[in-house]
Amino acid sequence: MKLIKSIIKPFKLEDVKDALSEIGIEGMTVIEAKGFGRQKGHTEIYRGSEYTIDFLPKVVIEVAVPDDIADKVIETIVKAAKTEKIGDGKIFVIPVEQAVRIRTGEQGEVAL
Amino acid sequence: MKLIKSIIKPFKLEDVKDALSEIGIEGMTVIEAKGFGRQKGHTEIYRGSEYTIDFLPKVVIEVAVPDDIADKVIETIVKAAKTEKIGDGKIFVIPVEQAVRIRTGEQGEVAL
Amino acid sequence: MKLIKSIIKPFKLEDVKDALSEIGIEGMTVIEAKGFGRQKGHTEIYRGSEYTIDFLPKVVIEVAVPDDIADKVIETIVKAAKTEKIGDGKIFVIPVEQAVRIRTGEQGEVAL
Amino acid sequence: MISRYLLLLASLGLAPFLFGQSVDPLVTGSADAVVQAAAPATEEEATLDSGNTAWMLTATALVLFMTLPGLALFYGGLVQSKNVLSVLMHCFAIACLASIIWFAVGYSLALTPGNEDGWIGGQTAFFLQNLSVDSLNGDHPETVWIMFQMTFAIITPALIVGAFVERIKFSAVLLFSALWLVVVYCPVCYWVWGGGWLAERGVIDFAGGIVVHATAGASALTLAAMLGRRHGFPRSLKPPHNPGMVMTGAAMLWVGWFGFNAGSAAAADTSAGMAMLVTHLSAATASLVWMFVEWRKTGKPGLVGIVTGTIAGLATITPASGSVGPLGAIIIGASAGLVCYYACGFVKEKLGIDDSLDVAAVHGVGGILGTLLVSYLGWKGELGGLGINADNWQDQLVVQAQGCLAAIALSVVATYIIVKVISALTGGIRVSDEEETKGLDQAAHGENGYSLS
Amino acid sequence: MISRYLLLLASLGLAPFLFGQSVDPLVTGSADAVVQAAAPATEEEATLDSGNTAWMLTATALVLFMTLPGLALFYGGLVQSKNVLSVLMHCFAIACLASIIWFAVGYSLALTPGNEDGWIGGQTAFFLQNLSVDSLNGDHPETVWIMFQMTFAIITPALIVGAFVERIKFSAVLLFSALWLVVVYCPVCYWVWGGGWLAERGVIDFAGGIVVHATAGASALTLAAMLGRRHGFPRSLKPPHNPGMVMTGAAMLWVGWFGFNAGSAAAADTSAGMAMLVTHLSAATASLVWMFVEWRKTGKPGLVGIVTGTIAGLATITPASGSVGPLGAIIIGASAGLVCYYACGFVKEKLGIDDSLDVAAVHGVGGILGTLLVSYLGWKGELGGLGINADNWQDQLVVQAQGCLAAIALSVVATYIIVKVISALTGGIRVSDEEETKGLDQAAHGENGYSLS
Amino acid sequence: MISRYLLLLASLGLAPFLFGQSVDPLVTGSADAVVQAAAPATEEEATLDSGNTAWMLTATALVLFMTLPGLALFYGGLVQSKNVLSVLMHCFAIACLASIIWFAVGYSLALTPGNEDGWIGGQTAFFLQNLSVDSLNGDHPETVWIMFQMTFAIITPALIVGAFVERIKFSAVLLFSALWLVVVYCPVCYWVWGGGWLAERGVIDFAGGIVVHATAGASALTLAAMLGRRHGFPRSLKPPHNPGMVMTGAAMLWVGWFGFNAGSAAAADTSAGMAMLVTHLSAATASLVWMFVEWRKTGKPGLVGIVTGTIAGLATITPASGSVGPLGAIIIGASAGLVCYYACGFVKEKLGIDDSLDVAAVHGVGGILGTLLVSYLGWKGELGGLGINADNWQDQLVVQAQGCLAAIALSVVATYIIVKVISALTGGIRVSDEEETKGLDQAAHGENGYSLS
Ligand SMILES: Nc1ncnc2c1ncn2[C@@H]1O[C@H](COP(=O)(O)OP(=O)(O)O)[C@@H](O)[C@H]1O
Ligand SMILES: Nc1ncnc2c1ncn2[C@@H]1O[C@H](COP(=O)(O)OP(=O)(O)O)[C@@H](O)[C@H]1O
Ligand SMILES: Nc1ncnc2c1ncn2[C@@H]1O[C@H](COP(=O)(O)OP(=O)(O)O)[C@@H](O)[C@H]1O
Repeated sequence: MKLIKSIIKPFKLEDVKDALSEIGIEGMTVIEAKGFGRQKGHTEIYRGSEYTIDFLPKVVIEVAVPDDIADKVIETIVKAAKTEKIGDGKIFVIPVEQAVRIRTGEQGEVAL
Repeated sequence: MKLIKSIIKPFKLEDVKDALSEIGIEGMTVIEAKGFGRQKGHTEIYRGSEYTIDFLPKVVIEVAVPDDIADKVIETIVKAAKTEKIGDGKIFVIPVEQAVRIRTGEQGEVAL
Repeated sequence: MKLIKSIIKPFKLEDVKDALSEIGIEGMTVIEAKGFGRQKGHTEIYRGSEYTIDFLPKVVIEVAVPDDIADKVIETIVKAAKTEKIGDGKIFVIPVEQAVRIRTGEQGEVAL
Repeated sequence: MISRYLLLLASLGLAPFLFGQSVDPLVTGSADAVVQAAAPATEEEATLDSGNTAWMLTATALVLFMTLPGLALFYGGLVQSKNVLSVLMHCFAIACLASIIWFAVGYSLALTPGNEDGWIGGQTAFFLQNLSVDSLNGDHPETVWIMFQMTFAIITPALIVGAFVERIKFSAVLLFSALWLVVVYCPVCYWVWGGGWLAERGVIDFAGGIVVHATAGASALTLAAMLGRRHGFPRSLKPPHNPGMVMTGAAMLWVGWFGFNAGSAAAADTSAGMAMLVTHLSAATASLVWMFVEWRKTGKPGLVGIVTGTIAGLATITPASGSVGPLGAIIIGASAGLVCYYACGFVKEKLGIDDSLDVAAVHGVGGILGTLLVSYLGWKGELGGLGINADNWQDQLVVQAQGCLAAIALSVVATYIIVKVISALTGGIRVSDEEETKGLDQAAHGENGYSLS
Repeated sequence: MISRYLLLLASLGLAPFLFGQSVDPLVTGSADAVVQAAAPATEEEATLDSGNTAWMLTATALVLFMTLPGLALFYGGLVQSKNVLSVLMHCFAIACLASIIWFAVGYSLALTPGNEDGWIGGQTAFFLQNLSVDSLNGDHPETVWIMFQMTFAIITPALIVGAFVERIKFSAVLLFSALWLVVVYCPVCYWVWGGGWLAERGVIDFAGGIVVHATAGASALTLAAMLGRRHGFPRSLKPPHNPGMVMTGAAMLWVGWFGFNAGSAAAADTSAGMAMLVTHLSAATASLVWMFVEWRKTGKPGLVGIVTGTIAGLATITPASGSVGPLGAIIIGASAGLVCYYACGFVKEKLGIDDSLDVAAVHGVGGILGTLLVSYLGWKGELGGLGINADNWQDQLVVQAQGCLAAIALSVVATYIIVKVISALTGGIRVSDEEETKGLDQAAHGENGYSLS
Repeated sequence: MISRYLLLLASLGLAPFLFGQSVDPLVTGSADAVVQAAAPATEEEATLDSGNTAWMLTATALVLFMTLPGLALFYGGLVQSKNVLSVLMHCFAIACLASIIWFAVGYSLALTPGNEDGWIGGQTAFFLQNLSVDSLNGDHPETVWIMFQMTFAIITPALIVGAFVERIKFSAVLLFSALWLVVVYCPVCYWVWGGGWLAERGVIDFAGGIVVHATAGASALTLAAMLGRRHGFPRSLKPPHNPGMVMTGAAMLWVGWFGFNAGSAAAADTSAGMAMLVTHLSAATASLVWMFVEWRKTGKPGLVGIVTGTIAGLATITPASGSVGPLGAIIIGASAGLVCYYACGFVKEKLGIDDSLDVAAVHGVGGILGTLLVSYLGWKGELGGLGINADNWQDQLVVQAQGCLAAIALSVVATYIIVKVISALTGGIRVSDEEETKGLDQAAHGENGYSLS
């Protein structure tokens, strides 16, 4: 199993969620984050003074999936999250050795 | 070493923390998250209009542990977090190649 | 590739970010968290009653890097985040099997 | 959807035949005071009453408080967190702009003697040029009267903010509010309170059911229809980001409304006392009715619901607060809670118009409802009614309906034209999709609502 | 724990022997005004004073502001974020409900002439049926007097909210508040301000130490004991979720309290002026004393602490604000800060009762303390005292103690019975464990306090 | 940077030659009332006016509302979330402390007849010892006058909070504010409003351009320079954590300022009416000017910007609000918006002083600007000016400049000395680096601003 961790722009969350639902992904976990990257921050000006905002709001989506559909999931996320502007984010694929559904205690891919 | 990442219902946090403390786990990191899963969201109604809340509040607990106690930890979490109602959450086990304690620079299992 | 996940004290974030920038790391993702560890919480007193705060504010920094510079990155973080007081936090190194840049679809180390 | 809306408006317009009738002139509350203002020269003997002046100074502060921060918070809490500052900014900037316009032309056009037809006030008080520190309006200083009425001119365009939140250009907000104040508010104010044609027919609008709420509501609906819906309307909107802020604002509106309605007596007298009492009773009743209706329909009584009921109750009693007694107030409050509750659903679900914060359903419908109900409930002797002198309440009802229709007609037509003009000037009054998605706080104002860490 | 509590109550009840004595009747402040209200027919010559009316209108707005949003925010910030809306909702709904009850029966029972024994007011003003727009209460409109007193009837049950937050059913809140208002508040109000038996004995309670704070405090303690503790009490509760909200509410309470106390003079006169001054001085002193005590005991002066001191100082001066001078106010404030601080610990740690937001310790203890202290500090010539005419302060103290005890006794007994009755009606007044854990905002109202992203 | 600052001060000090001149004495607004207060014995015939008393009671509540919670929220929203409670705490504790000091010595020193030189008031009213409930100040109770003026003594030191947020020890805040009130505020208040030497020269300061804003601004700058900059100043500070809170506070300040300025008429009369009108117009104008300047310079009109403009407009009209007409108010407002906007940049960028919330640039510069502008704009007949009787405006300008310079000189010197003394007492008035990093909420008060989950 893989944990597919995607860092995306917050306003793309709905699109990605919908796209994943469409290909049958039924669960995911979303975490708010702040990103630092090539897309530089911005400045806000209050009373004539500049304040630099380094970190931009991002959203991290974590989906655990069976190995065989990992590529399809990645593709789907890329398609849904892309704006082609800098700062679109990254996807990292991390190995998952075990998965457990707390409610039932089921283990392995059935738990996803 | 393993990183045991559990997604649980927020109000179970105290119970899980206490259960882990009891079996000697001294450290963990907790992150607020929003979950999407079989447990569907709910609607809130304001002034007669429905608003759909897709994402439900969840909490992610990350605990890094030596390989040998991973199973016990998982078991403990399952037991403490279970309500047997849908949405109880998942546990994912992820390999950790190295751990460092920042304060001392210690590495490996002693750093946990 | 490795995902270097560091749990640090919030006020050290700027220092760590600057130190990483200096060694050429151009991207990272930051998540707010609450930590539980040897550094015990504290009590707050309101109207004469004690309230125990178990969880302390922490920040999680996730940086994905090519294998060869992982050690250097760890070293840099340790140096920048250290206060030598209890609660400085941990670094966990997790394997990353694939990385994708959403904007371009690039894969592998170039995507970082 | 648009066609449905036009139908609705047309049907409202179908009653022009009403416009030929009249009832015995009667002068109540505000109108009374205005007439005095309009003719200070004739009352050489007028002297200042410190008690009435004290109350009018206080009432002015209370009504400003309704908008800043009351209404701003009420509206700000209802939107998404990425747009909260933009809403506060709209209310604040409109308050400032309306003040200057009132100073420059508004007061003169709305409340000083004008042309014979009774359509618009005079121009002699432009820039308050002839104002002396000692001029009186009745037994309080004219300066106070100008200020008190200014706070009405502030809140009325600010009410319309609820129609266009989360998607309008800030420049369009400024332009619209400025033009609207001059083209809609000032004339209607003159008609009703400045001694204009509706005043002459004896219309009753103690504190602004027609002047404030009907105009704002009708204009809001028109503007919302022209501006289009927010992304995600109606199925995937996010809920109010801060109901506690909504309640705080509503509570301030309630308190401030004492100044609005009881201040419209223009004196600290028995009329003010009764206005305060009926205002409060209507608000309390409407809140509870709304709460119970919601409880029944959705299974849960909500905070946003109960306070929306409050505002409905307040808007509805406004025109009637000089003419009804406690029992009448309870009836008005109950009607307000019921009717406005269903009106919210009607506008959003049936008409499909994204009048986002329900300006038309709460203020518009409430204001009109109260304006009509007062004809019967204010009837002397009926249910504690105090104020109506017309021969029968049916005659009064006709006049009241005329007043509403005239105000609605002007509001709709003028709003339509103003929006067209502004659209041309600003290249469309709506922000880009990207800006809407980003949120107006960042996109339009470069600020962040909450940086809690 | 319960037994300890019963002991406490019993010991309070041990003083019935006091109930036979009396001092020279004296009429101050509110009582005065009420007596006039009670007998308007006898004062044919009464005319309206616009200045006094202006102040009473203003004071009414200020006291409503104390509850909405003042008290709501004060309480709302003290609970966990998952219950914030429920607290706001409690305060808001109680305000609406109390208004209607006041209109229907409350005013009549509390403030119009009643039976000979002096136990309860009359029924002739039910639904304000005979109210005319021109009725005066002294030199201001009766409508204003009804409204002013209504705001007291609003805040008193709302104070009790602090006892049952985070675990009570919403339906129980409504039922309890409604019954309590009629069964506890109205009689005590009649006894003290309506010309009842305590008024005849010459009890001094300028603005509500007995009527408002003692009743609310004693009822809160009783209710909290019956309802049981919140999960986690006392060791693992979460701290106040928003101290800034607490402070905002406290500041509004402070400002509004000027209307509460100075408004109780029922005129814009020297008595009102002195009431405002002593109210302010007591609040400031109590705040600082609380802050320094806390600083000393815990090492850190906290915001929640200092503003709790403020409220203690305000509650304590309330009964005395018509009778003491500045020096007396400082003494009252200092006592309030000290005594209420330790009372908080006493109730929660020693009695083990989860009177969650310290209603009994702050309002109850404060109100009683002030009611007792006024006998000496209000003594003419002593420390600037202004008001007491009784032969000696000891006699007055006895009457004051009688007043407190009678109010406490009724509060405790009636609360006990009401809770029993409601429990039967609602199947237990406490929410399920699951709902308590989930938070009342979602569980009872279906809303979310903060959706900041 | 320090040297630059000293240069600035020196150049201000270069005008001592001004100190020899005088214009015809003239007595306006507050001064008038104070003179009456100072000599109640001579007006045996004075009777209480209930209307004026009603307004002064109300105005007092409004001005307290400015600080609590107005200013507290305004400042609290501008800092980082980890320091929000500390700012609220500063404002709250100062309010309490200043009240007690005003009671103990302040009122006596500032507003009762003093020595012949006109430098400081008398000591006979220490602890308000001779205050009787019936003493009048003009036609309202002296108690009310003491309270009204107390609210000014509360807000003035609270304004200075903006200079030292996020890095000062709480004990230093208390000590500084207490000493500053006695050493700076009381004398200057006596000079201008207590019948002191500036009053005798005919200085015009209706509601506190000199007494409140110039003293606070100059002291803030001095203190900020001595305290040093916050970590990260000026390049890597975090933006205001809650602009909505800032706006809420600003709106409350606006509403409260009606009490501040119109209350300074000491009566509900035409002077109060005009004061309210010009206050409002200046605020509205300054807000819009600031907004448009910012829009032009940064591309985006911000909420923090527009409300800062409001405060600038309010501070600037304050001294002039008894003497100018509407047109003058617009000019004052426009000047305020422009000048204060650039002053913010000047202090922070050019002087490099971390006067964190721009007390000097907004209040100091605004107050001085208004104090100077009134000489021309208040000139009878010029632009609707009402108040100046001196032979020519140039003479008046000289007096006004004298007033400003004297107040600035005392403020700078006294602040310098007080800070030195306190530093010695507290081992440095600044918190440790670690505490600054942690945030004062936790470090100094042991509390958390927001626990939203
Ligand atoms: N090496 C990295 N490790 C972890 N997160 C990263 C890394 N690089 C970028 N990110 C995340 O991805 C976001 C987008 O990256 P950025 O470089 O701005 O643009 P792009 O994805 O278009 O190359 C960043 O804001 C950050 O959250
Ligand atoms: N495949 C997944 N990857 C990541 N998180 C998941 C996945 N499936 C479920 N979750 C998380 O677990 C939570 C509970 O899952 P859900 O399907 O609702 O119920 P259950 O755990 O009882 O099967 C979700 O809200 C989500 O946060
Ligand atoms: N085993 C663990 N797994 C995950 N996070 C941990 C673990 N141990 C500690 N942490 C995180 O590191 C933080 C610091 O740990 P702590 O034991 O307090 O001090 P130190 O890092 O100095 O040993 C904790 O607050 C927690 O967030």
